[in-house]
Amino acid sequence: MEVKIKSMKYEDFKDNEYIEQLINELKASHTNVVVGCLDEVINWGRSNSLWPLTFATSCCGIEFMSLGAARYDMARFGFEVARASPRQADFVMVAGTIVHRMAPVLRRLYDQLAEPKYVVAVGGCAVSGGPFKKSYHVLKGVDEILPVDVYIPGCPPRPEAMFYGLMQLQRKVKVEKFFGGVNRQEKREKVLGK
Amino acid sequence: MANIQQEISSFLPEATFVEGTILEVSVPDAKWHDLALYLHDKLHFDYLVSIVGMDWGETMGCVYYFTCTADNSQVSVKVETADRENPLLHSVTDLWKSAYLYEREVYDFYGIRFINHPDMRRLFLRNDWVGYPLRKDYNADPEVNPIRLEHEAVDDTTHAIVETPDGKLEERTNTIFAPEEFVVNIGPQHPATHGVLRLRTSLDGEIVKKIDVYCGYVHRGIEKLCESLTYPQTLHFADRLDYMSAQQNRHAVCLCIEDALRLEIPARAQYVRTIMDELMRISSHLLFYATFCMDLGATTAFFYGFRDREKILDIFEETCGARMTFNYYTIGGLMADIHPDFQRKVKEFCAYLPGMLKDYHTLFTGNVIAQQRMKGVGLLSREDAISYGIAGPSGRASGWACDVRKNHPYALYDQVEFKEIVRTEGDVFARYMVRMDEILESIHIIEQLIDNIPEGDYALKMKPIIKLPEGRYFRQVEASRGPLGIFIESHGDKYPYRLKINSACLPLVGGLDPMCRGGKIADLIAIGGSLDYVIPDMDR
Amino acid sequence: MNSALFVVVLITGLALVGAALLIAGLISPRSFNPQKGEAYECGIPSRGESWMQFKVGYYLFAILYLMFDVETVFLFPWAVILKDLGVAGLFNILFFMVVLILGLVYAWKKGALEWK
Amino acid sequence: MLFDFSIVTHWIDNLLRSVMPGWGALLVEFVLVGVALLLLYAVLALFYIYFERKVCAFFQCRLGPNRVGPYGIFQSVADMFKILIKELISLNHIDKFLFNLAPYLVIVASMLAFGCLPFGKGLQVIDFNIGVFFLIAVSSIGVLGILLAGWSSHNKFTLIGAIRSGAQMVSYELSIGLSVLTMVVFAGTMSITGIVEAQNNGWFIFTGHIPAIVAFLIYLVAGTAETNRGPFDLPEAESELTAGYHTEYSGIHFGFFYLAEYLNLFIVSGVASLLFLGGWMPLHIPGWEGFNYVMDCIPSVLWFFGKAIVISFIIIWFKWSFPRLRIDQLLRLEWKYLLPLNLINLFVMVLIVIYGLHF
Repeated sequence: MEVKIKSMKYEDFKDNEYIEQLINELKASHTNVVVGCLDEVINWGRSNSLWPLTFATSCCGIEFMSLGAARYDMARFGFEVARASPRQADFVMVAGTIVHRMAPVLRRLYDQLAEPKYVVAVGGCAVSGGPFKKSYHVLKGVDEILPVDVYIPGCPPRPEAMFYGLMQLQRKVKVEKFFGGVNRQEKREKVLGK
Repeated sequence: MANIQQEISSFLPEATFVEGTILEVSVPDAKWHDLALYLHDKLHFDYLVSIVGMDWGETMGCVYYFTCTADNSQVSVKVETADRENPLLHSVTDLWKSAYLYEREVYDFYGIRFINHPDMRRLFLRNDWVGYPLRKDYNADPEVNPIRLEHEAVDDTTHAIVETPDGKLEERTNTIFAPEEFVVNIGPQHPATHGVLRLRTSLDGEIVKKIDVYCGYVHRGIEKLCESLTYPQTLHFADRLDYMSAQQNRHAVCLCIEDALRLEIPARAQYVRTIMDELMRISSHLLFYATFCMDLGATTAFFYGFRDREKILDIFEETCGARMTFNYYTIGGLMADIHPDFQRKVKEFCAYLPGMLKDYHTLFTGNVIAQQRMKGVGLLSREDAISYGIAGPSGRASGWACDVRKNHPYALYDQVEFKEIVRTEGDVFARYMVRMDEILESIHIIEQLIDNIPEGDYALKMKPIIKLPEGRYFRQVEASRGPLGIFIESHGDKYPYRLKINSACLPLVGGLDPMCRGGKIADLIAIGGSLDYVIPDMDR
Repeated sequence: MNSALFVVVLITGLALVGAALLIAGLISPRSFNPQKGEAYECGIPSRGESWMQFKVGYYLFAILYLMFDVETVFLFPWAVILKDLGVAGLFNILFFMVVLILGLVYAWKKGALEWK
Repeated sequence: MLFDFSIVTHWIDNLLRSVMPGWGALLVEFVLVGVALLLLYAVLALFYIYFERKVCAFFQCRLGPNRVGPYGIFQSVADMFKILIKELISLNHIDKFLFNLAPYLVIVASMLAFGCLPFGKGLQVIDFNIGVFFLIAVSSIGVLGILLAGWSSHNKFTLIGAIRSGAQMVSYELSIGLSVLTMVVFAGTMSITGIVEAQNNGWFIFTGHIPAIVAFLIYLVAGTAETNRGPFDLPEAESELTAGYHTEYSGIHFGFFYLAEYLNLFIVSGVASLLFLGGWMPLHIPGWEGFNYVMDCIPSVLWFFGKAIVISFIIIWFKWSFPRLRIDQLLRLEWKYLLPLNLINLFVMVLIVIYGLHF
């Protein structure tokens, strides 16, 4: 089974092993046909309509804006509707350095995102701390406080690189198991103990 | 300059002087406020450029840089205190309003508290941060300041040390927001704060009553990092400060180091640097146009600004290999020669852009709604602009001719002919128009230079290890958003003892509160957009 | 017949919302954490109550609106039969309108139309 | 000449009555009407989302969605799938009842208004004799939804958004009312069918002289404001109030607002085409029989949707070209310019009608 992304050959993606591993996990779970088809339809919708949270702290944010602007135009892929409210966004592009003061804010934004939610770490700073790794006030990668789905290295990454990263996110979404996977319904009492 | 020295020594005999490119006066703290008053009122040093906090080992203190806006003469004052446990200095917030943020910054980094400063809170770091990071004896152990995921406590009051008339010091608290006020956080994650600035805004209906600015949401500790890097290594941070004036920032650092080394850089490099600086300015102002229009709700204008900015990025990319962080200038010249297509592309662009600007004006500037949103909003008088240190295009919109390219020319700015755009209205519209006109002026500068780039070396041969002679150096360039100053104190090592970046954007937010008071929320957004601050530049 | 159809359309609207909410409630994921239920305010915890005494500048506008909306409601039946009433109809209603317009002029002069 | 859809409906009615008792037939018909309305509603909303994205991309030198299906036509379908399965966040400290009620109000209001529109000859669900009046009345329920949504969220941004929307909608309701009134004066009836039939000999915008044109322009401005679209999108001013009154709504809850926004755009354009451009009435020029005949060959449904989409295009054009107004400017525009202009316009129209000066 291949994960198809329009106009991109499967071989052109770098880390197919990871996706294949996900596919194998999916196959191993033995979903029945009906649920599997429903999964596919829903994942088709989800992967083609990933709305980013407008979140940017530094240089990468400008490249993120270029991504939305006329030359690169992320609207083509359905990433168009950048929402300012985390309630309506699907993923947060952590574009830029995250510092100690920002960490609780970002965590709160992440917590407030509606499920299913994804995190893309954009640029050296968000991936690992980048040139500011040794600083007293900078996080060594946003994965210290959030689970990250896709890393896009670069300082800042070119918009093409961001597209590549977002397509990887789409692929990841496409091979997810929605029923019984993504759509788990936690009980409020169990989590919050109220 | 000798004149200033005489006047100061006649006023304050105990002052000592160090001659340099900028005269440096040392005074004991007890006399400092008197001298400040004298400098401000009698010698008319009305523009406080920078306050550099310093830790000299035994003593701690500040170096102040002043400019007289009438004749652009400069002077610096060094004040120190030997008490490292509880360092106290006198505040000058009563004379220069820009000192309000600068002194808070010094307190944040060095723990020096200022007497009579109304608001001694931390500026960049969390209010529960332990230690003062720029002190030389700072404990950098991550255990001391771990990543905290709980939110910092809300502080509605400030601490202040007030000197009573009989000379005693008293701790006081000032209230920022009363409990019953309707306080909204605009930012850090907000589409219109251009990054992660947090404005705590007290509202009365739609009307802004007070704004309290919180910085530091992208404070990356660049100044501290620089202290452990060699001079060529410090350069790359400059690109990441105000990424919209990456070239100019790097120019400032290079200039400061080249000045200290007394280097004469090749003419070819000078030409290319000047052209690159101006291209960067155009790109920045185009981004300003894009984001400002977006803030006012004219979404399509955003795309036009970005479309044309891409053309400059193409030019940059061919020569520098990057779209944003260029790493192009280096000490003694440039990293690489220009691309063979550079001149042709730049000329094409210079011919292309003015036509597009006309489009911009028809789309946005001439629009009735846009005019109403901009005119008469966010007024800033010339005096206030100087006092708050709001220079750059925003200052020029208030009638203050503060262009460093004219006042203290560097590179080729004394050889090219260009107008300094100054408007007198001081409102959002003026700030917008100054930038739009500066684009044309930049094109004019580029057109004068592009055909005359001389052949020859593009860089001096430099030794791999650069050591700066001992001393304090301060250089400014006109970045896209105003004067960016680089202060270096060298103790003769290959590392700077202290490298301070005097941001062009930090003073801008200082003026937000008085400009926005009484306006609507929509005005706040328009004013913020027109000031065009870049947060990583002010947070550093 | 029309009233019945009105009810049908009403039910259709309610059904649309109800059905969509039902589907969403059944299949959409749920997760909880202490911060999720809090109000979103640019990523910072809200200070104090949001339901507090808050100056609403549009209060005057609401009153003015009430006045003019009632007028519009009165005018509709008149508008339908205007052709039959002829000039007399115009003069009958003119008095009514003049009073209202005077009201608007008064509010204007008093500065009630400025958002404060 | 034009195909009358009531023939079809009568045929279905007769067919049903022949196989089942009267009440059963009626019940089936009601279900059919509901399903048809629902489908049309959903399809139109999806179409409008796609339409707006493509149009704005065109203004902005972009391509717009083009990956999902040919030319990206399934983009909005994908969005709806996504929105449907998004989590519905349960919030603390909110007024739960009002919070959940708000989407119902918004959708029901737009659905009721939608039901009043004449999509074609004989193709109309609700046809009261006070049709236009009813239309205005139900569409103003939506305001209540927005107001409640903002207030019940217990969030400062939504509160400001709600208050803004209150001020804005209340004011512009007036302009809509008066400009519609102007046309009612001209038509002499409030029945929607009546108004459309009255335009058989030329659309009102042509026959009604200048007052009709003025009323049309005022209606366009006020209609844009009513639908919360730029340059009047203050209640959800992205750059000021993050997402405005629906900041706290997630998943399908937000989807309802999103859907209703686009549907309201269609309703406003539909009403404009009904009042000023003849609704489903083809372009007739008195005396040109041949021309009228050709025009009649185009189905009435196409006429109605064509006009509505053209007007929507203009409203979308507004949104993507103009900067946003400030709240005081917005109210000044309404109370100091549009309202007096509207009153004068009404007066002129009355004179025209009384003295029979129209075509």
